[in-house]
Amino acid sequence: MRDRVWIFAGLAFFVAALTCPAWYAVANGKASNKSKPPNLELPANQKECVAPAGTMRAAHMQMLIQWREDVVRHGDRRFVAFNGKVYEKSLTRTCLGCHNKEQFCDRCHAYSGVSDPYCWNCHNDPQTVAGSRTRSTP
Amino acid sequence: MPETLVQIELKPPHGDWRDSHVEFRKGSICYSAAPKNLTALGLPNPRAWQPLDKDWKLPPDWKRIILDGMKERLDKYRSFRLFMDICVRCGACADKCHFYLGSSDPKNMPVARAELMRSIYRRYFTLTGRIFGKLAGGRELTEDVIKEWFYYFYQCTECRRCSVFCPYGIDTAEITMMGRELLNLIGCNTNWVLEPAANCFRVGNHLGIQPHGFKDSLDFAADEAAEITGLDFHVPINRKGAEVLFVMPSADYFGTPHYYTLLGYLMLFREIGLDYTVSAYASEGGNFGLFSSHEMMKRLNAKIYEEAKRLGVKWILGGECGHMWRVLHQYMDTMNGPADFLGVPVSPLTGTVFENARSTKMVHICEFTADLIHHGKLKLDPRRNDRWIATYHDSCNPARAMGLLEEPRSILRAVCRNFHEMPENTIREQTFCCGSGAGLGTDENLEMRLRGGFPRANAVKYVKQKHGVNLLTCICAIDKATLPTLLEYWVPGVEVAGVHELVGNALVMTGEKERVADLRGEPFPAEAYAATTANEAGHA
Amino acid sequence: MNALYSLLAVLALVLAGFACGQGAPARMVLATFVPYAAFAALLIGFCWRVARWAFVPVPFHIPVTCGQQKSLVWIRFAKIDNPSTRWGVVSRMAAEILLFRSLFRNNRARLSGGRLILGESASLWLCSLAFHWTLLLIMLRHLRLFLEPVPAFVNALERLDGYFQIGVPPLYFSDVILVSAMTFLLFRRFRDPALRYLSLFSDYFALFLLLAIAVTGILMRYFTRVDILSVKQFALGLAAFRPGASQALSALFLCHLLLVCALAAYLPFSKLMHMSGVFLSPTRNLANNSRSQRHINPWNAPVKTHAYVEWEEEFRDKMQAAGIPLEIENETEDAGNARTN
Amino acid sequence: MSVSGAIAEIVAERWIERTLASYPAEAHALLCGETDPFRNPAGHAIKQSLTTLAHELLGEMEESAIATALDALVRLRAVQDFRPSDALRFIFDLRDVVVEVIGAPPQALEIRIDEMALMAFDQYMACRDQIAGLREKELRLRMQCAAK
Repeated sequence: MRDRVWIFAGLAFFVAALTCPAWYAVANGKASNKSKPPNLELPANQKECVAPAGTMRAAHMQMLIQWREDVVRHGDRRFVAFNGKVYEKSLTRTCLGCHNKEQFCDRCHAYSGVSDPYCWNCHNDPQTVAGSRTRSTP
Repeated sequence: MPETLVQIELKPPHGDWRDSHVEFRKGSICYSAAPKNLTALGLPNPRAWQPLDKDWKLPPDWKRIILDGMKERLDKYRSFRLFMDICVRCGACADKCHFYLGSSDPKNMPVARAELMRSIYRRYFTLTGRIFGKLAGGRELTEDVIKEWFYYFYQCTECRRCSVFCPYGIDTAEITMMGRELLNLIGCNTNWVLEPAANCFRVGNHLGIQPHGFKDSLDFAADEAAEITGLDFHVPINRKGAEVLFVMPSADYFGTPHYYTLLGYLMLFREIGLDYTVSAYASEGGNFGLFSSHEMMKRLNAKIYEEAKRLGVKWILGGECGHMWRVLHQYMDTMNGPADFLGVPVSPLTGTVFENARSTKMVHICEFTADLIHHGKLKLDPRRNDRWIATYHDSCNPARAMGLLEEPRSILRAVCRNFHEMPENTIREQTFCCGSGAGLGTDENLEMRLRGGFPRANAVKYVKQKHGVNLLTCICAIDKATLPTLLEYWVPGVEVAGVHELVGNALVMTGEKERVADLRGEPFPAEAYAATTANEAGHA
Repeated sequence: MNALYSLLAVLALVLAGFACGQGAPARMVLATFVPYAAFAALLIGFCWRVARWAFVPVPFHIPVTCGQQKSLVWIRFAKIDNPSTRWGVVSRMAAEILLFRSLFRNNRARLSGGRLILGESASLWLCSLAFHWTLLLIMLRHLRLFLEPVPAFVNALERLDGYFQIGVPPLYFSDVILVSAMTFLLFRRFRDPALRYLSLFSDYFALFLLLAIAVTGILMRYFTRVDILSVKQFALGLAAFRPGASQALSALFLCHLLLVCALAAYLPFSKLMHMSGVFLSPTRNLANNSRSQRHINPWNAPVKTHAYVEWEEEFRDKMQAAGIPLEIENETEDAGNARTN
Repeated sequence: MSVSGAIAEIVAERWIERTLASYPAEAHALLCGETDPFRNPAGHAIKQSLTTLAHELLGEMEESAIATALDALVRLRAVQDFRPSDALRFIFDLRDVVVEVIGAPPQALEIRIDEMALMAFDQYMACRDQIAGLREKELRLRMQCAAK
């Protein structure tokens, strides 16, 4: 008899845990906004990327790894895109030349819960670096 | 000329376990209960029949009775409903059953035994089973299923070893108990369970020994104890106002080697001057109701508290017994309590308050004696047991329903000098059953018992070869009754004794005469005898 | 046979998932209606099952004790394996649920040179433990799709799981462990004749279904790729009760979704309820204190007993002759006989 | 008889296999696989006995060793669910095993197998007699108690 309290408390906990996404959405308010993908800042100077947007979304990490292999191991820096355009295989210069790390990469990564990729172990974000450099050298 | 005279018959693959077919063979089944015993207990469908018969003379609406009975029990016992629901058939229990190890019959795997019941549960009590039937693991309830239940539920000793290994604690004993209750509803019971139950109910003990016979037995024991020690013994019966009511399994006063244990008790009580009484009304601690139904258990158990109240004792002491203690420890207070007319047990010699028996007010004799020995209240001469090289068999129920593991061991270490444990995975909570408990310990079932007792005997054989063990001590009346037979077959040369028999041997009583022989009448080893005499001299 | 049927059942589900991925109306049904129906079945079914157990009383106090009881103060007792208090029970249950204590007993673990050596039978314990823990980890990791913003612990788990950053996207160890453990459990059922003999349709079905879910998930992550933004959008939409399936969701994803829904809906009707049942098991969740505290049976059945008075009536003469004291003396007989004490 | 220990080993192994096949397939994994003598007492007894017997038959033929090993096995099979013929069939299986391993058995071995079969028959009967005796003894004890 007395154990029913415990059983139903446990059951309530389980149900709460199972339905947590709904509660979370309510608690964080404005569910309508939250369910939309983050507002990504697209480059102002370019209309298209090195591959179609769908491919880039799903497989940009593999492309970046491929680029790294080509450049570091084989010294191959030339990338011919799907539309025939030629790009330099470079995260800092090509990707970050157009995209803003904070407004583009990080936002989307945070949204989809992908923890920091190890790109930034070696690479600098040119914009932050540029900013700090201007400050440090008057 | 045939190729082979006896056609080679390869074991047929068992295929689907749901195809129920059992071949009953003499020697490995218990016979049905005599109608007079059913009548005496008011149980349904008394009739003359045998499991070997083709027609079991079930009542016409037996199927409805079984299903109604199942429904009732599913609503009354959470254990039953839960254990029907949550088994995942991981197989951890499979090789834990002594009957499976001894017989290799796959339906003796605990999970398979339970599936015999579960398949019916699924078919008639679950949504998926009702819709999908066989695909959902269900099967139709037929007379063959009933026969199979009878065969396999009277082939489980409710020892609970499998439950120790189950990740969900599924206890096959619970399922067996339910199975037997259901079989009882349609009058399928065994005589070895019901006759003792009927006797216990009417007369007070399982052989139906009447009060005067009971007194004779105890007087005889008292005389024998007197002869051994040269002191006077008197066993009080139904004495009002005693401090302690002593309840023992009835085998202790008519079975051998139980009888030597009784001598041990009597000598212990005489030596410490315990103010006790035994009762002719509650003259049986062992509870054959446990092997039949919860109701029967309660009916038989009720006598103990009723008698304690009538006699006005302060608390109750219980003798060495296995299933008896399962009932006393886990069921008695719930069924027939509260025992508020009794006091919390206190050892009159050491002043130890038995806090663990605060509510039930019933203490196990091993707890009591271990406490006495620990406080040095007994003068013991372990050399008197030098003829024995002992091992200790944890009786299932004290081990797995109470956890009474160290008390008997501490007694044994004090009263004998040669003590060796059996291998680790055959003792304590992993102890192997004797294969004869729960109402299977009858001679007609001997072959099944020999199979079931094989794993235990195997461990005994090991210590016999390794350490020369020649005595198996235990604290269960069924063990004492059935293990001598099993050991005679499997490990000849090992005897069986109760722990208190060795206590009785080692106990140096105040003013006792020179003891030359142990309780069995065997002379003490010469060296020990000399030492005892010297002790005696010093004592005087 | 059981194995074959259950494999077919799971394959049918997989095919249905792919088929649904093709047509727009089917996609709509699968993405909007099915998840809610399955989730409702899970919630209601689960609660119903647990409530059914909860409303059945525990009439008797029947713990299985696996160690020394608490009796005399000078005897060390097994606090966890034979608990005497509520906290002892909590530890016993924790060991049972978190570490599969009872299953571990199965092993012949021994200490050799300071190292714990496990026998071969450890595989069942080890694999089930690995399987259950990684399953939990994987489910928690999926929260990143259902919660916005993503809680820090979910990110931490993800980092931990892909700690060695093998490959891109980083290989989750939980995926590897889960699939291998499940494969082992499945093969065990096939290989061991005793288990094969016992296994039912539902035993294989649960394994095949989970395996199919794992495989579709792994395919999506490492091989065919999926647009994680649309997936998250979809998941958040479900959580906020505004379902909608974007065209970017692949057929494989819908297949994964259907399998998960099937599992959720199936769970309350299956042996998978052991996840809640284990908490309720009366042989484990009761303290071994039945002699020090009275356990109440709510329906304590009234029974016909053989009262002392009736008994004495029956054996009066014999008792008198044997000199056993009587409760009610025959006035004609010598009353002193019974009052010797 | 000059057969190397290695051959006796192989014979024993195959013999064990054949004998275990007389048990239900479901119990097979346990009987063969589990090595702990206390978790698998029956399998252990079968393996031990047959190994000893194979070595003795192909080697020294020491009577006491054979008697002990045979007793352990026959004692077990006498209580298990076998017809008498099935219970002792394992001995005759040895002939097939030997043929498989070393070709046609020498006359001496044939005689030894027959000899062992007769020994086993004696022991089987002794076991069954003992069971009958034990049953009678239990019954007598029960009657005695009841009479008391």
